[in-house]
Amino acid sequence: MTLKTEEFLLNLGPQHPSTHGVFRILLTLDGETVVKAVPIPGYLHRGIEKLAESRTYTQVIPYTDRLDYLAGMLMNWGYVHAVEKLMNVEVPERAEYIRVIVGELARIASHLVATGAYAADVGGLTGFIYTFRDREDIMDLFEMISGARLTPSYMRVGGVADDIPDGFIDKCRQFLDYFPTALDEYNGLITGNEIFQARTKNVAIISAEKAIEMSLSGPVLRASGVNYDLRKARPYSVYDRFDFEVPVGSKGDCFDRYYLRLLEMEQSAKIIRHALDQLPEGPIKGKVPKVIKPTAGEAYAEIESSKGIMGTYVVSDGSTNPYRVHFRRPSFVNLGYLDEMLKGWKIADAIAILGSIDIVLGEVDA
Amino acid sequence: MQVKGKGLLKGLGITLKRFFKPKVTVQYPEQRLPLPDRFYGKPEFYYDKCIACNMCVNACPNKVIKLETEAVDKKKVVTRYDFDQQYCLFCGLCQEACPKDAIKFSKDFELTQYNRPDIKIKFVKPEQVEQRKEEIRKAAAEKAAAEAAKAAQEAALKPETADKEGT
Amino acid sequence: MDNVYSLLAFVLLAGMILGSALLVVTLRNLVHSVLWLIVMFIGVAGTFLLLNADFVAAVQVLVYAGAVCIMLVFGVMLVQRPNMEHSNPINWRFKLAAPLVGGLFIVIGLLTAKSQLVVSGQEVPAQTVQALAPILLNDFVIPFEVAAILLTVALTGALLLVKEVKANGNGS
Amino acid sequence: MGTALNPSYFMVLSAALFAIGLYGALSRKNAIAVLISIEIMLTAVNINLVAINKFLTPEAFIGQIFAIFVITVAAAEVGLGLAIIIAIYRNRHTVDLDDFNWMKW
Amino acid sequence: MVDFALTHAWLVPLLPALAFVIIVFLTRPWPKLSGAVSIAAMFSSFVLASSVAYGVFTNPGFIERPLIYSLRWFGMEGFTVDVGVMLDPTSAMMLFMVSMVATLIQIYSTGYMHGDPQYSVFFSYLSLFAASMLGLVISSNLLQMFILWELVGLCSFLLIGFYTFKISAREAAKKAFITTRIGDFGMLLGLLFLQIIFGTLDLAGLAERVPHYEQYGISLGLLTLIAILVFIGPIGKSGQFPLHVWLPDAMEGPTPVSALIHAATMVVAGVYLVGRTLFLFSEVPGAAEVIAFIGAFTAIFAATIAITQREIKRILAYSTVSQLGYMMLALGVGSLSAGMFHLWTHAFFKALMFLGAGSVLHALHDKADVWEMGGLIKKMPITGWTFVIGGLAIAGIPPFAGFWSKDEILVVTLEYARQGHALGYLLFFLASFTALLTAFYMWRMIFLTFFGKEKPENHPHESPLSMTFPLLVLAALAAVGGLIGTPWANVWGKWIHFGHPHHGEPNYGLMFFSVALAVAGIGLAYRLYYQDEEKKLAKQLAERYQPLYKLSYHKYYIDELYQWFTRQVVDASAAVFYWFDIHVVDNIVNGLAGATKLSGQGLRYFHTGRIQTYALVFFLALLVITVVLAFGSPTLAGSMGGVHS
Amino acid sequence: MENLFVSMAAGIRSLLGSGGLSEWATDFLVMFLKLGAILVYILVSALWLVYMERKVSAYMQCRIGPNRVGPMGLLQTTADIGKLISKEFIIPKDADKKLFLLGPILIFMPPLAVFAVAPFGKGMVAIDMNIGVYYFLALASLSTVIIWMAGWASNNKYSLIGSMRVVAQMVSYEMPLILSIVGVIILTGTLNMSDIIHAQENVWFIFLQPLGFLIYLIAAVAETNRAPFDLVEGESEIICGPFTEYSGMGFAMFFLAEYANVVLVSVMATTLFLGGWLAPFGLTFIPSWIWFLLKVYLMIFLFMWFRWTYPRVRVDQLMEFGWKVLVPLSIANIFVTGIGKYLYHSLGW
Amino acid sequence: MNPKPLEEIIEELKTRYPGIEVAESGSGSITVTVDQLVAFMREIKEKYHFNYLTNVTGVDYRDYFEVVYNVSIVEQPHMLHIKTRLDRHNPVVPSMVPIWGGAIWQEREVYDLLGITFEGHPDLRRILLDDQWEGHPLRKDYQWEGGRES
Repeated sequence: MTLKTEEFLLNLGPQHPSTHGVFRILLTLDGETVVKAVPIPGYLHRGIEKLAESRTYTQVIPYTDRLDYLAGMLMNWGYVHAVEKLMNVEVPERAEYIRVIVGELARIASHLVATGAYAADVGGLTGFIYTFRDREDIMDLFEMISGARLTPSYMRVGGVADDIPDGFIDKCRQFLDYFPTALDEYNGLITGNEIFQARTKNVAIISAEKAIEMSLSGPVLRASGVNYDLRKARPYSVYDRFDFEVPVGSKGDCFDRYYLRLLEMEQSAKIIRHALDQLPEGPIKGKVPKVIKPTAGEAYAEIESSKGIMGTYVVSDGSTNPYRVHFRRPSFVNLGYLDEMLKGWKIADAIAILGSIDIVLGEVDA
Repeated sequence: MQVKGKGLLKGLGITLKRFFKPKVTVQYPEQRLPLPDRFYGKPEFYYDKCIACNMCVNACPNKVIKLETEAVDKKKVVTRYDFDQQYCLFCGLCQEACPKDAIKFSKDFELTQYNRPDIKIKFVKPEQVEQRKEEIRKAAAEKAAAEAAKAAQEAALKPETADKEGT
Repeated sequence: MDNVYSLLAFVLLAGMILGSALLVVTLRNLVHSVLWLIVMFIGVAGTFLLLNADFVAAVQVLVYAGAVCIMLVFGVMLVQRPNMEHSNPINWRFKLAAPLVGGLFIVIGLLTAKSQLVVSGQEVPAQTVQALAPILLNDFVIPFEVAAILLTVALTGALLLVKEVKANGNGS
Repeated sequence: MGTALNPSYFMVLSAALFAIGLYGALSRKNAIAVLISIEIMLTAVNINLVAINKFLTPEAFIGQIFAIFVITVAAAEVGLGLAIIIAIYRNRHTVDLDDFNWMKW
Repeated sequence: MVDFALTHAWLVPLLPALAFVIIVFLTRPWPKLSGAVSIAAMFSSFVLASSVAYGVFTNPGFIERPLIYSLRWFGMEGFTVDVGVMLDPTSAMMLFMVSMVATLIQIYSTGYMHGDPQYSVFFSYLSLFAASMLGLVISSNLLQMFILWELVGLCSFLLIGFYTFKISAREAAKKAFITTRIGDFGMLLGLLFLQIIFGTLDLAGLAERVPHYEQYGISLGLLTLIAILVFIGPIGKSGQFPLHVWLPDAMEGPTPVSALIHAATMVVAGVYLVGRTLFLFSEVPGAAEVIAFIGAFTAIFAATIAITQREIKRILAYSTVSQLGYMMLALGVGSLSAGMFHLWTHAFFKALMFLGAGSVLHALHDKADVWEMGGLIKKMPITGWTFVIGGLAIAGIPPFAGFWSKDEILVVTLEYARQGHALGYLLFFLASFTALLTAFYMWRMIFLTFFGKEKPENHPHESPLSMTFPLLVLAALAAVGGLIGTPWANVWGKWIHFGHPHHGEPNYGLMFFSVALAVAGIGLAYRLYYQDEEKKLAKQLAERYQPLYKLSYHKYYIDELYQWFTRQVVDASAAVFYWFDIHVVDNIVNGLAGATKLSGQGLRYFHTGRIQTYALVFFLALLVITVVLAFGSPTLAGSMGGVHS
Repeated sequence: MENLFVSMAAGIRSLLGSGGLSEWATDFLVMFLKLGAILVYILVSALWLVYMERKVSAYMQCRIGPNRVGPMGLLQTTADIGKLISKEFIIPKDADKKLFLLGPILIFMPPLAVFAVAPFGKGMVAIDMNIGVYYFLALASLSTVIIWMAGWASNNKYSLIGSMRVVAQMVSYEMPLILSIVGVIILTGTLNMSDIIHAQENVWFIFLQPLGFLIYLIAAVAETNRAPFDLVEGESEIICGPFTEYSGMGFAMFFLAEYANVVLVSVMATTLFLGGWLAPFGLTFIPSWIWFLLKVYLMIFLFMWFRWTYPRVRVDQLMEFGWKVLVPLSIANIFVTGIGKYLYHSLGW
Repeated sequence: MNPKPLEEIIEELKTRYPGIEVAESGSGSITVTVDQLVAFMREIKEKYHFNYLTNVTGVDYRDYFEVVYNVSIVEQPHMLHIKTRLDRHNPVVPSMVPIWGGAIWQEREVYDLLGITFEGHPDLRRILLDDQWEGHPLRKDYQWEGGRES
């Protein structure tokens, strides 16, 4: 009786509590240690790029909501930004400010989910509940301004759908005033926890060179010490008018990636405060024809979404429908390095690493 | 070396403090949060306002709305306005596109149904159509009558008008 | 009265021990063997209780059922994860072994029957722990220490053995 | 003798258990199974020791002490034995005792 | 407390041992904590030891009947070894002294070793050393003592070679270890003889049996041999001529080590051992004379070397050797009290001076040459003045400690000579001349180091409190520590003595004589090295007596002699043995192996390698044998069947 | 009140005695009743603890938890159990069917058996065993095998990983658990639980053995597989560990057994460190068994508190913490306790 | 690191690679032929320090395929929009993975949805669609059945 060793294969997902959606990783394990990891996305592929080809320019907007459904505002923005670039539309100042406000709110909301889900990934469910509690406030704000909580479809080519409703600014300020205490709570419950630190510090360190080479973006890139935030590096919209800092990590481990998001939330709150203070009066929509019909051409535009660089590539053939729309989804590109990151870590670390990248499967699978 | 366990104790402190603080739970069916005005809930269709311009149908990204018209006496009568709610993205583009505010979203968000066919909302009821048709016909008839009357009047003033048309 | 019950208990326990022991050595599934082994150990612990050795019974459960068997289970899992169904085959020797052990049992049984043991008739003191401790830690302190060192050395050795070879295995 | 418990009973039980263990030790191919069988044999000895302790020298407790030592040594033995088996398995990918024959000649 | 201490005297060595274990296994990554653990253990040890000392000295019964309690370690037919604790005034004094000096030196070390990467390790060694030394001191048994003696040697080895990156340190460590091993070997032989002849190594037992050695069937000659053998151990450990060579080299270790081991504690272990076994030496006058002469010779020999050395610690080292010779001399002439008294005072002032030297080195960044120092007393007042106190003490200026003990030794030596021992006056002369030399070279060093002109290239600074505190304590003790043994009120002699408490009348003449010697020595040094700013006279003297100067400066070429001996004699004999081993021994062994191999080749095929087959065969055979035995032969069957209890 | 249960038992005994039963049979029956009462207590308290856990977690998370079924949601667990009973017990195709079925049945055995020796109040102990503490340790170690068995029999990879974790974790933490108790045993010189409680009349052992208590607490959390040591179930990593394939009542049994184990370790902690049923500050007018339960629930609250505050540790950190921190610490604790006791006796303080 | 303005860089590149087409409007859009692509990319990475590959995608222009690369510099706001045209019937392009590892999934995506083969890609498999999927949906001639809208 001669037995041969069989590789211990474990299908992490597609249905698994910690893959943040339907995502599958085929792990080859030695005991609990990951020897090889093959990420298999695509379970949520809806062909949004294909769908967009048969929609008008405006009709694509609701689909972009469904990319990163945790920060739908930013996805809207990325798309309309590209179309505006294609059409050379001037966006009124007030609209830009409103975009900044809702965009940064969306960033906070997205990071809150990332933070809480990360706490849940490493086993502390209470942190998750806390962040969701505070995210509700932002969702309420979104509901006020756009009528929807998760998928706002708020932005339009050339501006935004509606002006700021009454009471929004007060409520927003109220939230911003409350938010630091919430951050303190997260820091006390999650960040400062020794177990949490032991779980995340020095796990899956990404060097700055490697991060740039693998085109990582967003907090994942910045945690490795690369100061690359489009809001600063190539300021779009009105970001050059705000005084904020880009937090940068030092080590590039899971803890840095996690903690960076907390710091970014702080900065986002600062930006929102500035934007609310500076908010000008004026129209909310630029001069855009009712039927959008750009001349043939192409445009590629990038914004900094909560997960990283969200690029949109629009090709127009002169008709009312875009000829080709491509979304450069940050989570998707960030995931390209996952297999390398997982190697040599334990299953529990694999969860922590995946959580630290903060993916949204709607975005990965498009 | 920092003191181990400080963070652990702090965490315990936070949860214990929360233990005694007020809760955020909303007892949903009994208690409801106020909804903002812009909320996209159940779609509502105002039959009377609709001019069957097809703007909403064209605006809809997901082709949710089925609008059928019947030309009654050259006027379009909406015979069917089906809203296939299960595919609706609740983006509000139809509402935005509608020039007459005929389609609107209410604040009713409890949209679940027990049967799948029930999700599809058929806004236009046959009697409404009939009534409408009736109205149009009546109007047409009235109009025809009026026109006839007018024609009769005009006939009297014919030369002037003919002149105008001629110019 | 008491004797009858203890005899009954003995018969039951003996049946449990022997039955599960037989299952241990005959079952094809190694995991089942190990689990039956636990049953057997618990039976033996019961026997010890019957023999007024409650401390030894507890040690038996703690060490054998609680630790040794778990170690075995772990070993089983480490060496053969897939297909446990026929993990425990029998070799050609069983044909020879069966009559041998049968003979051995008969011989020992006969010898036992022939021997005349002098039963002291005294009872084992109830406070076993209090009685055991001084013996273990005074009269038998050297063997006690030796056993402790043996355990430490054995486990350290075991650890080293497993680790060392693993490193080699990776290297080759 | 009557219904009273007799040391012979336990000795016969012990002998039977020992025989079963020996059978297992001789007839199983799997090294771990052999290890298990050896444990059975050791337990058989323990029954004997404790029985003799109870019936012959109840005051001295030597039998129980010995049983405890046997258990200790058995635990060490299992640990080491398993480690050796695992080590061999990692190198040779087998736990069949008949394949462990490279210590011949 | 006192009762507790007396019954728990074994805790005194155990606590530092525990500290060693804790540091090694737990606190090594945290230097501060390690130091704290070590000092705490040492200090509690010291407190216990003080209690023990108090208990012993308040109970006169202990002088005659030491408090002994022991545990059977192992025993076999005719040979038992106990380990135990023996408390009498001598050991209590040593306990007190060792634990106190060790505590002070550990405190000192926190400052001296500050920032060393091996800080924790250093403290663990110190603890282990203290444990072994304290254990040695309270041993009731010569074997136990020997084991701890070796452990002390080991610690010494570790500590001398503590700076493993320094080749000289490693070499010195090896030298110390090997040299003392030579002595230990002789001592082990002596102990074996004692065990074989007297059947015990218990000090108490031996003390009873040795005087009646005739009953054990040995001659005086053999006993002398044994005594000499035993004495070889102390020769090695206490740096007596000719095995003194390791001690100066041992100064390569950190200064606290030098102070602790090579001044106050370990090196006096030999003296202590001789003191403990004085019942043996007093029985054999020959051996005692040998001790006395070796002691006296070592004293003068080392002193003559010391006058020319340049390195501060080396001067102190030779001074130590010299003082140890003094103690040996006292013991050799049969006075336990004088020897132990000098041991006691010497421990304080020598530790003080070593620590002071360490402080100086610390301030001057390990610049050791006394000629490059000068005027340090202004920059380092505490170090300097405590050092001066030490110098006064060692030179023998009353009322400092050294005076009383040295005086005591001179008294007993003179008495010894007066008793008509041949060459007794020679001993006295050597002792007095050594006293002169001691004062001279010590003050030479002090003048050169602390007085005179300041050297501009030095930037000394006073050491931290952790270093100066022990200096102050030790200075105080060096100043007053001898007052318990003044000739007028000799408390010391009443407590620590061998045989009858013996005390001569205060000999004012001798006292004056010794003071005069000391003052003369100091004066000479003053003339040569203080008054004469350019040191012209000193240089002239060195020029004029060039050969003598060189001889002294090169330590009489003893090291070179040893080296030559090793090269020539040992290597040659090794070559002979090598030839024998290769050609004779190996052939025999190989032949045997070949035969075994041949037979093995034939028999190996019975080995299938399958363990279960072996077991099967084994049990089959067992079955057959059992059946045959039990049922085959009736007689055996009968005996087998009847398992009677 | 104080003697409520004791006198109940006495009453039943006298009733049976007067009914003409032999003494032996009476003993047997009373013992049976006692064990039955304990069984009922365990089951009820497991149910109640599920409710308590949900409430505590909800309150710590700014929620209010179950509130629909029954007043304050008190019947929630009952409803859950009802639901689980009515659900299908799915047996995976490739599972080892016998062992798979046996798992949920056996899992309750070790805690139940141990409760027989737990002193619930003054005179309220079913079997006053001479080696009580040791018996607890011995039997507690058995549940490892049962959980492992269940996981292995499921033939699911997550279950298998969970099973391996069970074995590794529980064996590792049994060491510090046992060693932390040794300190108490040194102080009392007995393994009998009643004696241990009586030994705490002057001062509870939590004050004499703070380190021992801490180690016991941590090891107990690990032994019961609760956060932050809930690697066995680790739902964000391995779904539900060994119980992944269990559904319906099988799952419920494991779920409840976890709480039974929590009660068990809390009872032990109370007995060993918190003075058992002894009343603090001389508040003896409250019955001893109420004190006991109060302390037990305080301990349980502590466990829940930990669970809803801490993230989960990693498996290698778990092992490292167990072997490199807890075991040395507990050995040190034994050492210090021994020295302390020796000093105490020899100095006569 | 490289303070040259984008226009200058493009001018330089134009002289070195005569085959490239540059769009006029300062958008940094450059069209490179397939055979020059690797050399060109290497040069801009190594010489002009374009270290960050943002985006890789493809467009089906019915007659030909176009693969689009967006390359930028982390330290500076420069961005190049590099395009290359491929044969419609045999769309093969060298992989950029050896130059920018970040291309690995994006190229797989382009392969998956457009059917463009990347030569030298270490792991060219479908990524979003099922392995058994037939056709490449983002091609303009892709036909499908089912779905709500057909």
